[in-house]
Amino acid sequence: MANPTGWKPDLEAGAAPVAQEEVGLGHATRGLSFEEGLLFERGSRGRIGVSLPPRGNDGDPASEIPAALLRAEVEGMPEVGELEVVRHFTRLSSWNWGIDTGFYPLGSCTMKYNPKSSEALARLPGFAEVHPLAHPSMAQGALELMYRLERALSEISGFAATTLAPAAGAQGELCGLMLIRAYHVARGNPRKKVLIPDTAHGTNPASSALNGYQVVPVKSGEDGRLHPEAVRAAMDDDVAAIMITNPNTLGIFESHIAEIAEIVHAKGGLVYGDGANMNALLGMARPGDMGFDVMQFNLHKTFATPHGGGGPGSGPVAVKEQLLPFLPLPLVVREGERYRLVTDPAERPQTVGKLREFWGNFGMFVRAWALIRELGPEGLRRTAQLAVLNANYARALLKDTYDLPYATDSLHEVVFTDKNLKPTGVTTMDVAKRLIDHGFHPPTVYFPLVVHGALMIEPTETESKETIERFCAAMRAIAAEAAERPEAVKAAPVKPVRARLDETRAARKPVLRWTPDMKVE
Amino acid sequence: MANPTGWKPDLEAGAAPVAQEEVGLGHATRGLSFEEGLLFERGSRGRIGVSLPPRGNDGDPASEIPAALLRAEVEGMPEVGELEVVRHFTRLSSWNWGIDTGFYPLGSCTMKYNPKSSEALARLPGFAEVHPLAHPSMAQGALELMYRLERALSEISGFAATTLAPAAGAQGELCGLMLIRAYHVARGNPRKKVLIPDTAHGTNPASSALNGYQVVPVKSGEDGRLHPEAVRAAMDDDVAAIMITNPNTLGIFESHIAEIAEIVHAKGGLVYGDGANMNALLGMARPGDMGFDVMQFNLHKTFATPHGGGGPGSGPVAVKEQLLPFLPLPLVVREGERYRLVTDPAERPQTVGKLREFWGNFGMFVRAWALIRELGPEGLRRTAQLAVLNANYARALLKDTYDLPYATDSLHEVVFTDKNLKPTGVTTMDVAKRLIDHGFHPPTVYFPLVVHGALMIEPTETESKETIERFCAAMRAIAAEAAERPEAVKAAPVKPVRARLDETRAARKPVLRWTPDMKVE
Amino acid sequence: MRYHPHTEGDVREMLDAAGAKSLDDLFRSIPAPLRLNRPLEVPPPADEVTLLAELRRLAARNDAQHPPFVGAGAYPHHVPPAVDQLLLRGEFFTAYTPYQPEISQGTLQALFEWQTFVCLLTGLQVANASMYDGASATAEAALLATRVTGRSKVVVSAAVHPEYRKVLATYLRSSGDVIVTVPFGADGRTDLAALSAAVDEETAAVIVGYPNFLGVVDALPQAAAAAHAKGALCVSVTTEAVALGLLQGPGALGADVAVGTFQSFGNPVSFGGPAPGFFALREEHLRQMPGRVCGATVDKQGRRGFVLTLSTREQHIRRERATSNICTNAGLCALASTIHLALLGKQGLAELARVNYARGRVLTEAMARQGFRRAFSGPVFNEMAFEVGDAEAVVERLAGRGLAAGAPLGRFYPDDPKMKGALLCVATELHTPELIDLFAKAVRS
Amino acid sequence: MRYHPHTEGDVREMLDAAGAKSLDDLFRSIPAPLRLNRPLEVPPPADEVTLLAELRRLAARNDAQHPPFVGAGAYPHHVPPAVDQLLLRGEFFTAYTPYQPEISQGTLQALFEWQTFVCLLTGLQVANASMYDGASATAEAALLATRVTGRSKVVVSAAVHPEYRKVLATYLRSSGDVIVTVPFGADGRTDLAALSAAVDEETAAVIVGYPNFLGVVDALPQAAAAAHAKGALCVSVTTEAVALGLLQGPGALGADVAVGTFQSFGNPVSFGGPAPGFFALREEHLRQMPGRVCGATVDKQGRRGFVLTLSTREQHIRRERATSNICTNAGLCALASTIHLALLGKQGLAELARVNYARGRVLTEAMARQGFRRAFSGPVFNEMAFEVGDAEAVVERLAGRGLAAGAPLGRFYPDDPKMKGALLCVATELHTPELIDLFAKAVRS
Ligand SMILES: Cc1ncc(COP(=O)(O)O)c(C=O)c1O
Ligand SMILES: Cc1ncc(COP(=O)(O)O)c(C=O)c1O
Repeated sequence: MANPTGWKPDLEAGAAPVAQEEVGLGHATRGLSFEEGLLFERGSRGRIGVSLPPRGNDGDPASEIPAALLRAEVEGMPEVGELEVVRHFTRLSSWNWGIDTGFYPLGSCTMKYNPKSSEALARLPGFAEVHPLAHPSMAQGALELMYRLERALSEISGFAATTLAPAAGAQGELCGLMLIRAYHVARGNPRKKVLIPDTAHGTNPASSALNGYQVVPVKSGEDGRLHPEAVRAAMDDDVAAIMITNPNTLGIFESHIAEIAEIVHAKGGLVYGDGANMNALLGMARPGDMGFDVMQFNLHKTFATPHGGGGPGSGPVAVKEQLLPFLPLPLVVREGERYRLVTDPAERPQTVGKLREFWGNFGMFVRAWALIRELGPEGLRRTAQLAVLNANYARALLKDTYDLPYATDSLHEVVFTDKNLKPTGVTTMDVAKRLIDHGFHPPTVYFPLVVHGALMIEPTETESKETIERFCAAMRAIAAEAAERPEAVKAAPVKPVRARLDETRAARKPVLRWTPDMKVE
Repeated sequence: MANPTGWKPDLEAGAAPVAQEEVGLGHATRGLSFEEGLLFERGSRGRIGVSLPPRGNDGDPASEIPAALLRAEVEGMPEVGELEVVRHFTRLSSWNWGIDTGFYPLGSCTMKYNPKSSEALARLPGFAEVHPLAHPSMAQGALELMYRLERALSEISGFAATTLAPAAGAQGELCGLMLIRAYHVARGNPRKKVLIPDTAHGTNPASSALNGYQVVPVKSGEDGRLHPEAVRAAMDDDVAAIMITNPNTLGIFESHIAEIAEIVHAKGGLVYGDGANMNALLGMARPGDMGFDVMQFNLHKTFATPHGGGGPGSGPVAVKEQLLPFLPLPLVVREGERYRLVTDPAERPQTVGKLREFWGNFGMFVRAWALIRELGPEGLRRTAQLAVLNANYARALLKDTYDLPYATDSLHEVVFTDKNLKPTGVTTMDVAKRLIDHGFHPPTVYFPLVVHGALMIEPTETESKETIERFCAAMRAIAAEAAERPEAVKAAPVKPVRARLDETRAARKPVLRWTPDMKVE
Repeated sequence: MRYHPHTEGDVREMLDAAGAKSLDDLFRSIPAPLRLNRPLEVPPPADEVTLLAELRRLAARNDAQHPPFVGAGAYPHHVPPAVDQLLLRGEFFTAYTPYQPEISQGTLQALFEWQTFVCLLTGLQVANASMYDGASATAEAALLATRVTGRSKVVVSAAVHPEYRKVLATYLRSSGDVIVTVPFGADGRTDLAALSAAVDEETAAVIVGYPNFLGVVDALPQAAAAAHAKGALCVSVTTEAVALGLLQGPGALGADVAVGTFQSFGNPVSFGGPAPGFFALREEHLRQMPGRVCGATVDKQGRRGFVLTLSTREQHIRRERATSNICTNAGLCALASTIHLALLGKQGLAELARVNYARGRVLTEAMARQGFRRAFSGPVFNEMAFEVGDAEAVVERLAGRGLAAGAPLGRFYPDDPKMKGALLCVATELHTPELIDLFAKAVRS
Repeated sequence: MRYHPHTEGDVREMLDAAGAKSLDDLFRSIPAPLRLNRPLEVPPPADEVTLLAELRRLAARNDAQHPPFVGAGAYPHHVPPAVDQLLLRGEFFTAYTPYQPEISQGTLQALFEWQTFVCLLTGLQVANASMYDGASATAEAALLATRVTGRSKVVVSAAVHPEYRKVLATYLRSSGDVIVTVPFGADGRTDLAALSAAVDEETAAVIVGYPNFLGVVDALPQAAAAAHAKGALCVSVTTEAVALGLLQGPGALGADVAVGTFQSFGNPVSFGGPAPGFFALREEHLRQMPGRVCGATVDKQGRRGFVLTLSTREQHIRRERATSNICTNAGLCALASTIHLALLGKQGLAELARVNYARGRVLTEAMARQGFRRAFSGPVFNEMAFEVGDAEAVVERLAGRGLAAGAPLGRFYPDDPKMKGALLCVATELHTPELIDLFAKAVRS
């Protein structure tokens, strides 16, 4: 398909000439930046970046604490003034890429815009400074917010109730599997195995193993879907559950889900839903209506809570009635006009217990609730529709250039491969790095594992038509460049402060912290 | 003098090799950046970046307001979503230079660190959301803060009282001259002239003219100081006042100030102090003790209130007893435990009136007070001492390389020239631009006007010894480079997103706003 | 001290290099008798924890629980959190006037966008990079008019913000220019007959509010006609810039200069300051414009970029012959307005203005239900005066309930007895119908 | 909708390109019966003004006027505003796991600095890029010990945070590993006799708090000795990391693994989450470490840079054979801690710890003046339990006065009657002596 915006990607280092014609388009170029050493390599004895209240003359620790347990200072700590610290992190940040920097189509991670109003709200003293052990009468607002969020998540997913406790998606998986185990144990047999499609995310098998289950991979079909036969073949009385991501990591809806659920249920197994891709279904369909017995949310993806640098996340788990008794603590309940947390196992004798300290990542609850509140029913539905529209638009703009391993309909993301580039020697990794020079964050690469050289593109609903067009134009330009000048693609990226980094070396001679004699070259 | 840090400035485009040896030193290099068009060149009909409350069906403006005065929409406005706006300004900011980016020795501007805690404080709803016309009982905290700040500024400068009203230094000058005029008028003759040394900042003569005074320049001496003879020669009964910046814009203390004040006072004139350089005197000396009758502060300089992009400022004016009756309104007064604003001229019949709407730049008062409160008496004194130490250290490190037009002692800033570079054809402007490639903001250039090719360096007290050393090493490296490769210096800067800009063109064919058919090339 | 990076060792080495014996020795150029030989009498240093606690206590003594019902030049509006989070980026926040364009393109392009916004909203061709505030911008407009026309009389409507008129008087006192104030009628609009009578061949400018201080949409076209009939410039003054999302740009109605404040866009009321004054005018008067201005140009490689330009008008070049003495302006405030306007966009601005108009109606009706009628019959935007009996007493009483009630017009027009009972109130998107109703009832009792 | 940039025209063109008739048509792969054909039952959309007002009301119903006197795993500390203003920079805040190192050097170097800080404070050689929280980090430490030793028994002190022990139990339930809990003595320290008795050749790990849940500086060296005597690993758990500015690093005292939370550095209590769990251990166990880890390397041009490394331990490569299932961690919280620790530096950390110790003394004395003695005789840092009679009643009563009083230990040790009267309280740099005195008096009556 043609190039709707007529945007010209920039193949030389200096984007300027092109940029001039296309000034509106956030073209990549190079600008002034800074080398910045480690904190531990700067500063000078005696500097300080804080201003602390006086100690007063109340007691010398040595009179109470055994000398052997005391230290005068922590060796190696930097000594830097506030201005130097501000400059240090300001400069480090300038080497980074965030959603606020540009397009971030990292498949499976749903990198959508993180609303600024949510940040203002999470910082209100009434939220940020309330202690988890404060008397409930001092935290009614926090408890009501948790209650409303729990109700909304249960409704959105179509389940009876939701625990907000899990700290991230993977812990949500672990939690869900614990509930499944508890359910089976209550029926006299924990069972041994968990069925996991080959398209599944790595956390699925890892969470299963961590929960003492043996993982049985199930191959998905030519169409990228899981097929009833495959499940039927693998299903037996030792299978505790099947873990299904729907839509799956290929962005494909598991349309046989209902039948598969029947097969599993018929043998007494349960169906776990990995809800990381829930963004595709908001208001359009509910896992609870498809035969799933339990699923986790990834609030930090679907509900746009910031997780810079890798976290924090939040992985609430929603369940059907039969799993209610086993939910971890706490639960938030409403009693008349009051809200309280159920934390005493005596109230919930069958609970699997606690998954983390206190009540969950409350700061994320505030943000997720704020987004749900602003979107409302129509907005949630529209979110899924536009997320899917964007992925399908990208698919349409790229399918003639890149190999599409599965012709099946895509929902919120689409997976391509580097197959067409084989003759040029250019790989998925090279394409990813060259995209950086064009001013785009690369898609997720080499995942899912079932796809060789996968390029997994998830635009999310917060990106505009033009952005997707420019990204696809860059993708096509790279394919063209691969044919003419493969070495240029392989040399990428050339614009950031660092070229490709030697990952093998990092793993062979690990240097994982600063030491005075540290040398890396 | 040698190179204390042994820091090697970077003469090539890519700082990397050098940076590697000197990783701690915030070396300049190039990194990924973005071209970004104007807001008006992007977006698409129907996009919106805000979320507004419903209008309700309360009345159609057309039924009340004449149709001729209404418009359906403002033509040409952009239509952009919130994410696009966030990216737009995030990218624009990355082309900028702030104190948080690096060293900013812009002479006469006192670019010191702007405390982050002051920002947290100025944003407290109790400060940011209180209305200037709210009943005093609803604003006691704001009034007390203004009162305390007024007292502190009067003590720091050695005057009887201070008006917080002026919006910036220049308006402070205007205010001070109005007080002087009112004082003379009250004595029957406004007088005609104001004496201004040739080293003065442009706002001094401009403010004088704006206040109806004729400007009489006074030459300063070989030593960069104003001499009694010169003043005596120019002083007569038509002179309303003399405006003196002390230390002056050469960073030199006007040591004859007392005698000069006597000369002026003897002829019935008053002495105005331009307090823009107050940072040099905090806790060390007070203009009020030197013969000044009135002076303005530049809170945004001396007291670190942020003024990104050119403002806002705040220019409180302190006066001696004899000028009290003329102070502009409002005045903040304490009555027992209550505070109130005097706004009614009936209470102050001789007031010069009002200089700006409401009570002054209150947001700046909060920040300035916070800094004074944190520094205390010792901290204020230390501020001046270290500011002067830094300037003298820079002077010591550069005096063998760059021409020092005045051997006289320096206080908070030092002025060099490009004289020594004459043979190479490299000018002050070239040096300034080349400094950018080394990762430093250039000093103030070509000011004061009495110095040909001036390079005016004001490090401020918040900069470290190493930073000054690295800056001076870069300055010396540029001098060396000028001798060997002058064209390289003249080609600078090469690292930012833009090379030198054509200022003549900008002035010849002014393009001062976006228009649909705008073309700039 | 966290802001002073100098260790004792640093100080010693630096003193040696500078050839000074001690820190005090560095000040030897200050004659001993002029030195301060005692500590300053200011409070002792406060650590950050104490500092924040102390100022939080001060802030807590300002009652901001409800949005104020008073505008009168400072308008309570919603500022999207995105504005402040972008504004706080150090590269913007800790920069200064963009003297070095190669490393100031962010500030410069934003200023260029600000100038464009000002032009679009005012309907004029050029604008500067901001002024201190609306009042001094108004005074500078009058001065510009005297320079352009070579005349010395300024005719100003009594319905222009009284504080702006006070500042105008202060600025003009020394110039010998005369200020003639013309009254407004029962509709709150400038008395056009009186205006025409006042304008003559000596008149440099006619200044009217749009909307004016009484919240009334004044007769700008007629005022402009009266000015132009005698060769004077028409200056329009806008304090509530949101109104320009609903009203025609003053330039389109004959104003030659438009000034005021954009505080309503992105800037909190902050007890009255800071806020960005704006200044727009017809291209022909460009060389007389005060303040900084940003212009587009190209760099050595032909790439578009921005610089401060036309500086030959300014104090740092022209000194006593400059068009103004302004140097530092209100850059950050202008940036906040620019970001807010970018978020609003065409639809958002139009809608925000209509929401504000609608809330004004809600307030009018709520007050009517309590038996308070408007003091002026002219058309209004979101602000209007009501007859409430003793306005000062109402303000005092409502303060006790945490409500900033309004501006008693008697305070601004002390010589006009009719004004004693008039209370100028505002309603914006921040005032819900419920709160407005609560307010109206509170005014009643 | 401000977050949805699609105009109707965009949607139509995109649908055409995608060969779909309507937005719903894009979901044709979802069998009709599985689709939702009604609107979700969640509240209607709220505009930003309404949203902020509504959530401000909710926040106002949480009483945070005074710093809480309770820590128990979440400590009220001053967070310098510089931390949050840097944290909010979009390049950090809206990034994710640094999968593309060339454009993630900011995150990566900050993580490398975090890992270094964790190592310096714990006295161990390696650390990972953060865990969910202290509790799951403790559980992962136990699992690591079982992998390293091939043993299946975990001995844990009853003085380790009860919530951490609950999570430990939850994590180990399916593995068949046994958990043996050993009591603490009247001094609040782990009962060493009982500990030695419990540790045997089957023991994989000995887990003790440092300081422990009772605020007491436990006998870590002896516990480590007991563990090592039987070839077990010693795991130290720290919830109040500020203590490590005063106490020896656990690694220096024999701990093989140190876990806990750095919430105290740069992270508000936020009703219990999020906060950065930390995980440090001896180099020899590196390959068994859970979670992400950042390492230094060079780029093609030989310039130093950072990458995520040793990923062969992780789920995305190893899947069911991974050392842990953790993927998303607590990156931003770790960054906040890193910035705060950078500001503190060597002196600041030492001083902050000593201020906290001193405030603990002030609290002890204030409580003593009111006749409340410490419940345990062991040495403490800034947290300690007092005998107050009915602890739950005190907490309820003080809530009425806006004071979060403390953690009633009876709630955490229901089976131990001695605990009923014990109230665990904390005092930090946020608690002024005046406030502490007010608190102690309030506890009295
Ligand atoms: C499909 C899928 N499942 C599970 C996860 C794990 O979620 P988290 O990273 O929040 O633990 C992710 C995200 O990484 C994912 O993409
Ligand atoms: C010496 C001097 N005087 C006066 C001023 C004017 O102050 P302001 O820019 O705040 O109007 C300045 C700053 O530009 C200055 O450096």
